[in-house]
Amino acid sequence: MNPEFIRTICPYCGTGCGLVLKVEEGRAAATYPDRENPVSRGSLCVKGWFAHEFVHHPERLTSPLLRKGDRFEEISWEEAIALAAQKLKETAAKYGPDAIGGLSSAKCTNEENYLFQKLIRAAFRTNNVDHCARLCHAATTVGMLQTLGSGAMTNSISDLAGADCILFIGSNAAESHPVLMGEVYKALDRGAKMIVIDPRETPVARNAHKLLRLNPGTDIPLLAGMMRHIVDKGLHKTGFIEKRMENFEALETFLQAWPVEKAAKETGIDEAVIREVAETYARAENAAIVYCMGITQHACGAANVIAVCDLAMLCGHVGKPFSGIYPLRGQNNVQGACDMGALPNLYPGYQSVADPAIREKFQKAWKADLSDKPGRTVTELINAAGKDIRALYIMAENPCVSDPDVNHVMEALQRLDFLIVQDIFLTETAKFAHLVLPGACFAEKTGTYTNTERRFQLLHKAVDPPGKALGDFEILCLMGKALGLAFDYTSPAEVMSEYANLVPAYAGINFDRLERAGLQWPCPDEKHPGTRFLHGEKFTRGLGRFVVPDYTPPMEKPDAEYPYYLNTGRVFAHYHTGTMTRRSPFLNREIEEPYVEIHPDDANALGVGAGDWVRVSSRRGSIVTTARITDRVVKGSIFAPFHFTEARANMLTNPALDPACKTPEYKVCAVKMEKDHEAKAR
Amino acid sequence: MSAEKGNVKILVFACRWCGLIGADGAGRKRIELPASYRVIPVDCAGYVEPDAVIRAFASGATGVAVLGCHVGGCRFNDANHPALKRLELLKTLLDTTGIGGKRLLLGFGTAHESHQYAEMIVDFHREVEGLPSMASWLHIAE
Amino acid sequence: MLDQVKQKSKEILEKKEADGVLGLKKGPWDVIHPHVFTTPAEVDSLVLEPKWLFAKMARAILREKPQAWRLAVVVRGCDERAVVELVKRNQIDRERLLTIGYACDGNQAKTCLCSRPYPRKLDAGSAVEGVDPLADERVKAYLEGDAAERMEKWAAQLKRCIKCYGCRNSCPICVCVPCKLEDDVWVERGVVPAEMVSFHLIRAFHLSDTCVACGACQEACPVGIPLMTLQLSMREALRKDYNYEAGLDANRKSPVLFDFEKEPRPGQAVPDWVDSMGKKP
Amino acid sequence: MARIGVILCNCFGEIGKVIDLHSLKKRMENDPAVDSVTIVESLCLPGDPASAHSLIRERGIGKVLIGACSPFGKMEFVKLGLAKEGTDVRTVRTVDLREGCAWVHGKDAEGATHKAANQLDMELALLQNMRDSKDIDIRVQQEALVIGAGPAGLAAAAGLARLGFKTHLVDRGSAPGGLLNMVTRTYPADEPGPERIGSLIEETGKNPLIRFYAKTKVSAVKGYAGDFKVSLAGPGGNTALRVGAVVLATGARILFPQGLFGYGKVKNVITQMEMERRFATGAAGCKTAVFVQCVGARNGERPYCSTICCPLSLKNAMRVMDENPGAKAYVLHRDIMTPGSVLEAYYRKALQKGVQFIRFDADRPPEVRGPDQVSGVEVFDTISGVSRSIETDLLVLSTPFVPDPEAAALARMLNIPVDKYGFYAEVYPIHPVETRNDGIFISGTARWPVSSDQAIAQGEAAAMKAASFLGRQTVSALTMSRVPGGKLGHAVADAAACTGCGNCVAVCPYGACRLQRTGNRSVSRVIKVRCKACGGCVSVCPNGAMQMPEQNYRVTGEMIRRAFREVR
Repeated sequence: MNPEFIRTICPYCGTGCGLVLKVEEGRAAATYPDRENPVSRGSLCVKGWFAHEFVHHPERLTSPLLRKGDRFEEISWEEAIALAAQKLKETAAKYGPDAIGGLSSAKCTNEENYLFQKLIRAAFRTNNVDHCARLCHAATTVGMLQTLGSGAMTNSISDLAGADCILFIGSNAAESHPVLMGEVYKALDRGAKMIVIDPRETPVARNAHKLLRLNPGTDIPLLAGMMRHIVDKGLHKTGFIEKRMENFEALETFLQAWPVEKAAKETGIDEAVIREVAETYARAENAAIVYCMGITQHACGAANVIAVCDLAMLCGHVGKPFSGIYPLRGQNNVQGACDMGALPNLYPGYQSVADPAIREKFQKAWKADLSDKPGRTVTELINAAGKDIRALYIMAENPCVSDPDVNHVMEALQRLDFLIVQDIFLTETAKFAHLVLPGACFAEKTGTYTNTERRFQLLHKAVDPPGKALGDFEILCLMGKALGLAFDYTSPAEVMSEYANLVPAYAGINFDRLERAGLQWPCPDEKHPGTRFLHGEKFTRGLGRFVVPDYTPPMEKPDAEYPYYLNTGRVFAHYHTGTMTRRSPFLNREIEEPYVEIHPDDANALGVGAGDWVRVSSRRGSIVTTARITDRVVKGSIFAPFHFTEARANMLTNPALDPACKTPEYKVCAVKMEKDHEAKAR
Repeated sequence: MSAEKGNVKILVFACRWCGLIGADGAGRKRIELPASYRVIPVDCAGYVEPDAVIRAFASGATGVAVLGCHVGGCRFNDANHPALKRLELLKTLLDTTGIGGKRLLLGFGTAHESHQYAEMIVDFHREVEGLPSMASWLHIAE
Repeated sequence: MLDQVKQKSKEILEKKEADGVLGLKKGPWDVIHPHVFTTPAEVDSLVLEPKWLFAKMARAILREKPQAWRLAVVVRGCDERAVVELVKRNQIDRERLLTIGYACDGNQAKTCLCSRPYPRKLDAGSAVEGVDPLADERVKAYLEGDAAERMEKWAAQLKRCIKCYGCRNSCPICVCVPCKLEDDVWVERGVVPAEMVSFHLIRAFHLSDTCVACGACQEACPVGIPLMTLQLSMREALRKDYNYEAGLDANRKSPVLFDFEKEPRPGQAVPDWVDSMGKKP
Repeated sequence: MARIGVILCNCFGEIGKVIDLHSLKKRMENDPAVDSVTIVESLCLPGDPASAHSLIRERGIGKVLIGACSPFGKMEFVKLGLAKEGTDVRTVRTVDLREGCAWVHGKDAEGATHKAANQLDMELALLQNMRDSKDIDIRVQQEALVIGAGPAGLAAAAGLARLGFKTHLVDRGSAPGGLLNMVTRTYPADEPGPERIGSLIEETGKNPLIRFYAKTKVSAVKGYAGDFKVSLAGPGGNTALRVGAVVLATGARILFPQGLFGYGKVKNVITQMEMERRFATGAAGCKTAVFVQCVGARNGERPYCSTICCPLSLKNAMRVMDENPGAKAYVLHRDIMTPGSVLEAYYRKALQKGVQFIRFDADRPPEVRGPDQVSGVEVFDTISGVSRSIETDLLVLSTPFVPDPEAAALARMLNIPVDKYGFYAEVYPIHPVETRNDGIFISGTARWPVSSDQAIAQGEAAAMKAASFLGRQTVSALTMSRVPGGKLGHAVADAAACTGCGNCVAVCPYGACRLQRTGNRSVSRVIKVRCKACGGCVSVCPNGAMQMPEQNYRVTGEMIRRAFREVR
């Protein structure tokens, strides 16, 4: 049996790099970069290079598991599906449809997400379906919908290479979207200016021309200050604003409240620097803003996004190539999951559930009666668990590590009548499930992912799921049928053609067209080549709208008891909850132990040396982890990666929500820290 | 650009058949030397792998000296010839990157004379002092 | 040229000279990926572009197979040289591997800055003159000029490293398991950019006498660090000092592994002594 | 892991006056690896080692780190002392705080203290990470092989047999004796050549421990000191032997002066060997004999002196005069080389006898008068400064020893080096009959042109060296070293990590690394007995699969990291 080489897409970040999996004797034996993938063009980051390592991990789930007391026992698929259906039906019957909730997954394919939300909506007549986008880019969706009319990245990754000024705000792409940085450096080599706004000196910052280390959570003051200066200097693109924008006056009045001096005071950044940066951005012919969790994961996340959009539109850096706004999607298919309507208030293609006409359309297509009431978000579902929410169906998500204040999450999940978790490993979350369904990983399924630049890309099944495990597509079909829906799809392609018909923007997309290079939506018809950048002729919402961002400082500020700022984020070798990367020997060797970055001064004050164990605690919980002494963090604040289940940074984080988008404030909370002497003995 | 002055850290790999004897002799003669160098005794210069030299630079050394026997005078039948060739090649790499082959001193044969040893250390110290700082390569060291 | 390659491959399979031919396959929807062709009929779907290096892949395949199993590989110049280097290092049994060599065209040579865009054993296409990488401006920028500036220039480039290990993984000659770059004795773990001195210099130096200048490292680098340039000066030095070039002759081992008697410098007698200080004792 | 005890020697202030030992003590006591730090006034006075030892024993310290003077100072002595007391000195490491630090940084106390701290730190790292090489004992085959049955070979064989070792004596000729068989009489004793070694031949023939293989060649030698696997190819077919040591006495050839001084063209221009044959078959039969020295020797190609030609010419010149009175003998030389009392006397004897010596210059060699039959020579006498013309009917050319054509092949087979002329090279001037490859000894003209009596002496010497090795019955690999105090250890290849690239095989000067094929991959293996612990293989191993346990890469890495660590 000779090895086979299967082209597919990387399961990690939103960049959507192409992989070639080497399959030997039915096992994924090696990964090579795909030279023909338009996004990665033959490069990968370390995670991608070793993407095959976790696929055949001995801890993969191989059979449905039913909780018996405090342990699980294997059951057949028939039993499992029957039980799941029955329990869900019972619950719905007993407590009403809105007692059912579903968490879809940004790790699953578009088709699976579509089926999942359809299943929840059609089978139970509830909109209680959401997914982890809530925890990252919901702010983007909300913010950009108001201003531009579409919650997606405006341009293509390759456009970065042509920008003359690239502004990074709260994005550490060099670690979380590494391959994409290639395009940025191409721009730099062309002489572009790179400005990074981040409290922490991230690897991205290292290569920047300017680093603005602002006080945590003061993005809006900074952006406002910049805009004020731009307007004062008259650097804003009046023509563009008149022709394409509305509500400029509101912004102007808002800016009156933010003289640069005030901004400087609030952010702790030099006036001159703010002015300089503002001018660099405004004067650049093409300028791009790249932002990420540093913007969205705040109590005023949506407002932050709005401020970013305002700045871009003010300078007319939207709706043309080589510029625009780049919300970098964290998950390989978080864009897709949103597109597919795994959101409580939107159907596939961002069509509002509240709009009767649209609901009508879907009711006809799905031959089901649908609810017009927007459902609950991830955080709300969790909070209501065991109260209004009695049964939860979680597909490939791990809130017990990824959600803020995980202690609270774990209590909540225990309160549920029935919890179904569908995953590839027995995750921290699955441990609380009543029923565990073994799903399939990226190498074991066919379908499409949509990367951060709206590009549908095909993945191909390379190996079979382990043991009795099934592809999530198959599982959802079984569930659907069991719940009396007409889920007799024979292939994901069928599903795609179904939603392509329901969403004009995807009308022209089908599997055959995707094979080689994928397609960027909108793609309204078979002939359409896909869309490189949005808002070209007109904004998706017609006129672009200046919205006033209302600034709310961080909910939790350091005080005498909890004197340090905590900032969480990713590291290059690990991914999110570590379900996959911590089980990849190579990646785990790179970083084996949880750690926090501490400023040398703080370390000295605490008598902590490099590698020592420290206990970090917030009002919500405490973790024991090792210390890295580095001036990458500013004095008085510490940074903790959140991948490590043995020291979950999210034990500490603040579940305070952004009222608009319900995104928690991961990026800022107050903690205290002491040297842990017992731990040292371990 | 700042120079290495005041930041001279020389790591000496000394073959115990010559370099180390030279060091001993220098001591007996009470020759005053800059305290900027540390010595790692090895059984033969052939033992010194280029990776170790690189590691030394990565760990903050600003100069590395490898002191071995005369070519032809090796205790281990010319085990030091290939080492010499490899280290010469490493100099090329150091020059390419701009770090500078000058930071790597290959003292083959002269070191067992205590005066030459002393002279070598002093000259090398001066040499390194003059070089531009390679701090920009070391910012990661924590 | 493609036809010649196909022809040759078919012959090999028909004559049972090898049990498989490793090359690129153009599948449905023009999807291109590596493939082991086992039947002459299959060979029709063989293509040559884009540039893939198969040397290491071939090694892996041969390791999995029984001794009797033979493989033919479609190689361009650099790939053939890589195979030769692997043979030298006992990674591939020469008698178990055939090569089907084809020449790259001028453009390919230019993009790769390749001095020998053709294999020694040429089965298809006609060899074109190579280009001298050292004459290229992009290369000169990193090899010439004031040392201090150059140091900063390189630092600026290496600072971009995201430690993807792509340079190592894609290198057709790096085969060590475990690898020193993964060992915290040599390279600090868990930091990006990768520790600049140790990671990059150790990697570069390990290839000093084996690099075949295929450019795979550079192509695989997501952030576009000119990694191949790092090797060129050492290759040149070996050529000047020992008239040695990696990948040309499977029977000549690297000169830096031998003492002066066994591998003297051309035109230079064995030195009686070497004095780094330029003064005789 | 056993904790480490530190002893800092103040050397009566020699160290303490520069280095702040007490701050060092305080620092090191914080190190979790350190058990205790003791400052002593001295370590090298009588009784010091004993007290140091008792200190070590009391605290049950596993390893000891001593900061004192340099290893070339008193440290070896101190170690010996500790060893005598019963300390395992392999776990004792020393740091040179006096010669290497206090005495060279006398004006920079702070710097010296910092350096001392780092150096101690580094050595600590070594102690913490060092591993012991597993030593192995090998049974030494109690037999020896002597190749070549000339004077040297015979002497060696006889010597070994006398000490009771079974000895295999191999010669490609049909009878023992080597070159001497061609020499009618030897100098200075003036006795028939074969007689010279007659006794040896007789002895070797008689001794049952010696087996002589005539017309036999060595076709292969494998294995290592103490256990060589030898195969011989002779008329009786192949023989396989296992011997503990090999003595090389393969001798040399005499240069054949084709084209020099009309040799081969002009009649009666002959070599010394042909002269000997004439004597053997009767008489030289000449009225005059002219001997030309240094023919093809002491020139660019063969700069060396062959040492035997001068005495040889003296002998033959006198024989010519003896056998017919009135005959004349001339020796045309560049310098007469007759070192030692005996040969010098021999020279004077020749002078008295009337042998005429004419010194010529290398740039103006004598010219032969021909054309087809030699009638005389023209020579410029550099002493009198006049050209002389000598009537003669015989011209004898003294040509030097040159290496045997088969020597090179044998050298490769035995993995021993040859010098730039092709003679076997000794390992080190102070070990004249030993070679790079342990267990292989060289003697006689194979290693250098010598006269038969010197050859015999060397044969004896080689025999004694071989015997002293064989006599050990079993040897431990760690002692297989000429380095005082044994060797560091031996390299070990981690079979799991080794990629089989063969770099180590290429660099090893002792042929100690071998590639072993297992399935589809080959792996390096170290022959411990051959390894001399130079570390060459370690430094070329691409992924650290080859290690020297005593100073493995973790040690090196840690030492480097600690070399410049800030002292807090």
